[in-house]
Amino acid sequence: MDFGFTEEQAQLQSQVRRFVDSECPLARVRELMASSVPVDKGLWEKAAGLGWQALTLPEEHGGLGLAWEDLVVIAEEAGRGLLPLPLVADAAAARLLARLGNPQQCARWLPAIATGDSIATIAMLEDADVYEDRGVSLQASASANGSASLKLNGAKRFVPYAQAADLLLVIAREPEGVSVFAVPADSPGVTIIPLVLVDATQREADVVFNEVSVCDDQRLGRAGAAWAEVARVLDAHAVALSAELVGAADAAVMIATEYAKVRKQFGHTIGRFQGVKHRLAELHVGVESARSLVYYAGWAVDHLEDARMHVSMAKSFASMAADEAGEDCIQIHGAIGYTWECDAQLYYKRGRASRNILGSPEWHSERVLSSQGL
Amino acid sequence: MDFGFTEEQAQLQSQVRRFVDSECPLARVRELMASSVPVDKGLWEKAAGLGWQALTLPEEHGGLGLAWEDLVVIAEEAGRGLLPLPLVADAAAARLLARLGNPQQCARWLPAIATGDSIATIAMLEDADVYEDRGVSLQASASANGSASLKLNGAKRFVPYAQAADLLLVIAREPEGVSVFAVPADSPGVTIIPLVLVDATQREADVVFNEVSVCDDQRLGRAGAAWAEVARVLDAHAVALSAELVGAADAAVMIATEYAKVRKQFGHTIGRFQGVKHRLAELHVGVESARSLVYYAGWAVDHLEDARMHVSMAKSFASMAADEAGEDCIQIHGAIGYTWECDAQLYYKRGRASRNILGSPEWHSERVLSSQGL
Amino acid sequence: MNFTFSPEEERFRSEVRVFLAEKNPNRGEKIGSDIESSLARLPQLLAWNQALYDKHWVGFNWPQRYGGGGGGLIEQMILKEECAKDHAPILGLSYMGLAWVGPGLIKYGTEEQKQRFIPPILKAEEHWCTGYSEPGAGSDLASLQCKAERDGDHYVINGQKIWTSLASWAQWMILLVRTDLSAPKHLGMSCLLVPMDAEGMEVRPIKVMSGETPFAEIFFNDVRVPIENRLGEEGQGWDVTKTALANERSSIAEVTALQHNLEDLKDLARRCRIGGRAAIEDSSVRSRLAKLDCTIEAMRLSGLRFLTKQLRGEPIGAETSVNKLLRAQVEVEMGRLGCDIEGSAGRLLKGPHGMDVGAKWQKHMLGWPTTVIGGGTPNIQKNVIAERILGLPHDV
Amino acid sequence: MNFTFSPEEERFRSEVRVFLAEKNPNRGEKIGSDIESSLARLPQLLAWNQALYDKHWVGFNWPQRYGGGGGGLIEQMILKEECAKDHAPILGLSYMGLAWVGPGLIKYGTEEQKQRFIPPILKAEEHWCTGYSEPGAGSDLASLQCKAERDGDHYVINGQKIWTSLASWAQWMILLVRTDLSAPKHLGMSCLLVPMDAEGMEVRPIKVMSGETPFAEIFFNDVRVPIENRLGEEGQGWDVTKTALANERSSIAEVTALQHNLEDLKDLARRCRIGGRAAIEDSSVRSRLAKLDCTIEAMRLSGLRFLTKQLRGEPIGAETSVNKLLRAQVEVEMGRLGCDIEGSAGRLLKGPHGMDVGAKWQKHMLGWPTTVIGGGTPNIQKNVIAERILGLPHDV
Repeated sequence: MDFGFTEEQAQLQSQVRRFVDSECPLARVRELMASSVPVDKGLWEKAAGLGWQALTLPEEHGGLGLAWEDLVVIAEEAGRGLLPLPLVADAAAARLLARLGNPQQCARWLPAIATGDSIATIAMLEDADVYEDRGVSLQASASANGSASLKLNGAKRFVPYAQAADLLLVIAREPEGVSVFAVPADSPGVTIIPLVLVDATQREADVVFNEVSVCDDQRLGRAGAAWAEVARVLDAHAVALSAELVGAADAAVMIATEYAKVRKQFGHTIGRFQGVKHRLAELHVGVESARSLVYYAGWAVDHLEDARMHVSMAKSFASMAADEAGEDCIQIHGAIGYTWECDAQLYYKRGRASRNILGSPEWHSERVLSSQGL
Repeated sequence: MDFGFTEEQAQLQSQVRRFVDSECPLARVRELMASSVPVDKGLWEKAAGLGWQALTLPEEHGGLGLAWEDLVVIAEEAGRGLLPLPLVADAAAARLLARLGNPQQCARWLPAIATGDSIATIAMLEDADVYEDRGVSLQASASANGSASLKLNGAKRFVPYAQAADLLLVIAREPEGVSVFAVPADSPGVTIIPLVLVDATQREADVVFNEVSVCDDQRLGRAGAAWAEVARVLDAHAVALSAELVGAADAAVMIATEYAKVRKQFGHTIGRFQGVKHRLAELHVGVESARSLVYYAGWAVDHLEDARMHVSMAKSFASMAADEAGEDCIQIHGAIGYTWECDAQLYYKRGRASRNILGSPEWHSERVLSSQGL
Repeated sequence: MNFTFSPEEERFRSEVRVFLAEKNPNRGEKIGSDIESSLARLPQLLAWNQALYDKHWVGFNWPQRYGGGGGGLIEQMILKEECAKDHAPILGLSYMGLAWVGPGLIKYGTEEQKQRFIPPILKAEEHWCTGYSEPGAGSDLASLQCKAERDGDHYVINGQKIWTSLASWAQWMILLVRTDLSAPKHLGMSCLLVPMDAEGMEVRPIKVMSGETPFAEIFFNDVRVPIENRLGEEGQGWDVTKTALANERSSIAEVTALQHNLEDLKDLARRCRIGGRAAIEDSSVRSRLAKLDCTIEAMRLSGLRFLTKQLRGEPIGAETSVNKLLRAQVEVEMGRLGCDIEGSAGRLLKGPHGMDVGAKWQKHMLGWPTTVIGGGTPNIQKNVIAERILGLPHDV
Repeated sequence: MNFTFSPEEERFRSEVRVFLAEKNPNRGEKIGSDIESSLARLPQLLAWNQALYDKHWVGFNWPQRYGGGGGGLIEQMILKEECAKDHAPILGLSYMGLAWVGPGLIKYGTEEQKQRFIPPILKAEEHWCTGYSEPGAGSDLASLQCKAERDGDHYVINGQKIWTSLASWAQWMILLVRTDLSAPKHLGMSCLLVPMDAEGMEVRPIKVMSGETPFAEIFFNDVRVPIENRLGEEGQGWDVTKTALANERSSIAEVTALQHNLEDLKDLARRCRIGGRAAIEDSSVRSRLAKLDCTIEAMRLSGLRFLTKQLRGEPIGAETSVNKLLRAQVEVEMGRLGCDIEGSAGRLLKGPHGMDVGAKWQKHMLGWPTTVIGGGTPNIQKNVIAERILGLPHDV
């Protein structure tokens, strides 16, 4: 029994912190927010140079074979720095590929993902806006002309970093059930529509599929048999996203705390007033609780048969912690917190925007009970 | 447009305050809590001497013909003093009788209620524990022996002050629908089982009806046609109960405030710490908001065709205000607030116990929307 | 208690309704309340102001001799309520002049100042901004540092102000400065009326998180204004400013605006889906809507209680902080709930899904601090309630 | 991270389970945690203590030479967890002696004191109570007034203590008194070990809102104890007391107790009906249960993180306040939710309906202050977190 970072994890954490501080401090994040390029190539390559994209990928395909809890370490620090890179979405897609794909499919994509040369993402959400089996209606159906290929028709919404992706893992419906197809982003018939988000440190796009041809060997696993694994990977994705939220929430509390130590009002630093300090204490409790749940869920997705309850506990608490910390970070700053120049607002937007990604706190809270049979 | 007390209402308020201060301060309330007598006869007669039981009753039956909003004035002050008298339950029963009863029925009971010689109460709640039509299953059915009388069979739960009542207005189900019967509490077959409540400043009893004979002329109004009026009177009852809760909540805030002004810790009165003062400010906001809603709802039950939304707003906010004020009154006192001697705990119990009487805050909150067709 | 109106009052209400049917420029396309929308439809707004002015409804309760309406509180409430119900723009175009400058002019102005400044406010010929907050003195105005020194028959102003709204639109600023450095905090301050084109003034817009620039910083570098431009006596600046605070616009219209937003939220919840069901059937949405509903209704009714006190000639003071605190909670929650109801689309600043559902709530989610922090932070309001209503001691 | 246990640890767990299957007196009818229940089943509890003592499991990590177990942290956690899972009574009968007195004795006691006092605690032959709080010094122990003056080879104690648990059961009290009136607050205090039958001591029970008397006030009127009964040096009382605070019982068992209560709540929600439906289907009940579930699991996991730090030899300090604050919220909410689930029956102290559903939650609803206020009020915990973890300044 040891519930703390290993020495390697502690080193990884320091490495990410140093990277964020030197390569992408918030001033640089602000530049990238304004950029039309969805992912800064230089930054992405530097991350790849440190092995982050390879982290959780299997060793036989160029990965480092580490655990999801190690990605959680990176994600927390990335969230703390609002690092505008698709590390989490890319790792989730690679996980899905590694778990469902055959050796040829893995060999085709995973090495390039591990080096950062290719970016992958899962295209799951549709108009129904639910991360459940019933939310999948994009059709994979036999071609009208009777050829061996299938046609994808439909639209995916809010696909993380689709505008930067080389590979889309498209969750589609076949007569047999839900399948996953590995679709290059530049396939004919694929239209990617970047979205303008409240939180400009992240990117999402709608992806429209219009008679997109896919062959049988682009399907990961058996036809219609993918949902269970998709759901498990979405859970792993949700945990890593929760880690980003914990990092962001912690940063927001730190920013507000430091401000409260220097800002004076009525002759005293505002951090002396219980109205401010107790709120910060409550936020800290929220962050620490979410952190415990997230670390454990990060371990659980690799070690437990059914990690749903732990994932949902982590995501609901992390979402709420980040949302509250962001808002209160502005409130504690007062008017200055609301200006463009102040970093408080960046964290507010992150917390607000990520709250409902991969399931709202209410959805996850409900799943905490339903996954226990209640 | 005038949303304040009339001069008469202000005088009534002062009168109740003086009465509470001189006739039944909290020390006396504590004695009465421990008494086996459910209602102190002397106190009840003094209240009758001031006309409180007659307040909202029709003038032709010995009442003062005042409005329900005037009872709200009394109820708020009674709640503030935790006055252990069935003023509200009695007035609600009289209102039901006056609205549904024929002149003979009114003449039989209302004058005695007005003078305080008789106490009436509505027996509504059953095991289903809902204040809705479907919650009524106590049967009024034809006698097996073919006589003209009906038989009541079933049980009513948590009937306010049933152990002190002379008259029970029993909400019963007939084949035609819901009816109300005026049943003397000493009728054969009526068994009254007093309950041991968390809040000993109030009394409730279960009432079991075993082959209780009632005649046609004990039915108020037409057979099966009573529910709409019963629901309206329960609403009026809920408003007056809410007024009691506002008074109790306000008293709890005042007690905590006064304590915060004198209690010292770490060299300062605790009322100087924002942790205490902001909490008190928030409680005050809750009380004032509930008060506005309650006063208006008190007016609305006499003046609007459909006052449900206003009643539910009042009850849900008043319940929450009293519940929170009671709990925080203890928290602000610290350990001393939890001792038997401290009045804080009396208000905590009142708030907790009355929260779910005549509908929980959640039930009323839901009705705020459903009464708007949402 | 009495929630009915007299026949005269009902007649006045009818008159307002007839007027609105004819003159309300929002009868067609609604004019947004932000500056950009206002500027885009300036001719309509000027016509609206003129129509109101002709009825003496701008400055409804101001003295008639300067062009005000000389009206009573109930009629004013009816006017504001009807305007808000009809989604009309606010009552007059020179917003800061009406809300912040006029009341001070009426109470403390010289006859010349009144004649010079009040009519152009009512006719929307001159616009005002305010110079109160400073970087080191937000909620704590008493500690402000911007100073004005006498030099002959002029004041020479040096220092900085911040959070000034409408600065680029205004011709005049009402400025609170320190004129006596030796006096205790609340004394030693004076109010000056400063033309925005005075030499030595620099206006720098402040960009906020929505990307808009609703505020400015103002820098004063040896700005000279004649002593006739002082409003009130020297050292009386704090009292003059408090007059404006006490004359804040009635909360009735504010509550009606909140009610409109709540209606829009309910409508949104009927149209959007959460987890495959109409959002209005989602239990979390329902309980949040019901709480907003109760809170806004409580604010409306508390507002009527305060108005009744005013009508009866009783003083009203800190109790209005109750509604201010609730308004802060409601403003924050509405933006949050709107975006939550929209689900994933709630995180779109604009775009395909956003179009669909309005982008109104995203704006709200990014705009609440203007209202919530602008009127004194919630912590300040709690202190006001604790100290001035409950009688608790000061913090330290 | 690693949530598995070594084979040795798993063997120890099996040993504990075998032991519990045989010795846990709660295997049949459960013994309530209140004093009345404990007294009613004293023989069983004494047997339980004896069985534990024979295994060296009372004072699990205390030195073996005084009868303790000399065990490690993980085994201790396993032991406590298994006991809690099996609903066993706490690990030893002389509760205050184990939690508050022993740790101080081990660190500051003389050899004579250790030999005299530790074995009877472990064998449950002597019981202790504590004399810390005073009427004017609850959370603020540094300002206490109860004093002990030297008179030859004795201390003479005068003053008052309050909130003493188990006073009528105890033979001994550990008492924090002021021995130097001229020293600064935290200095000048000493710890004395006082026999409860000392002349001049008066114990007055305190009745609380549930009607029970779990506490007492203690009055000292020229109570004399020999100087050998001082624990630690004169003036070292504050340090001695802090040792006990730092040795508060591990939170693992507490969390397991909360989990038991949560299971009971879920079960209650399956059995009760709200508005005609099973309470477990009520959306408000569901969201409250889920929040409790997440919070308790977070506490469990945070507890494991703290334990890991201890295992690694890292200092743990204020971070345990995080769980204390959460526990306060959970304790209050559980009583509230239980009674709310019961609907009208939730307001029955006892009686026909109460029997049905347990009356457990009413007791909880009336009993939370013991836990919530006893361990330092939530406001104090927030100050600890803000100041000692976040580094924010003191209040004033």
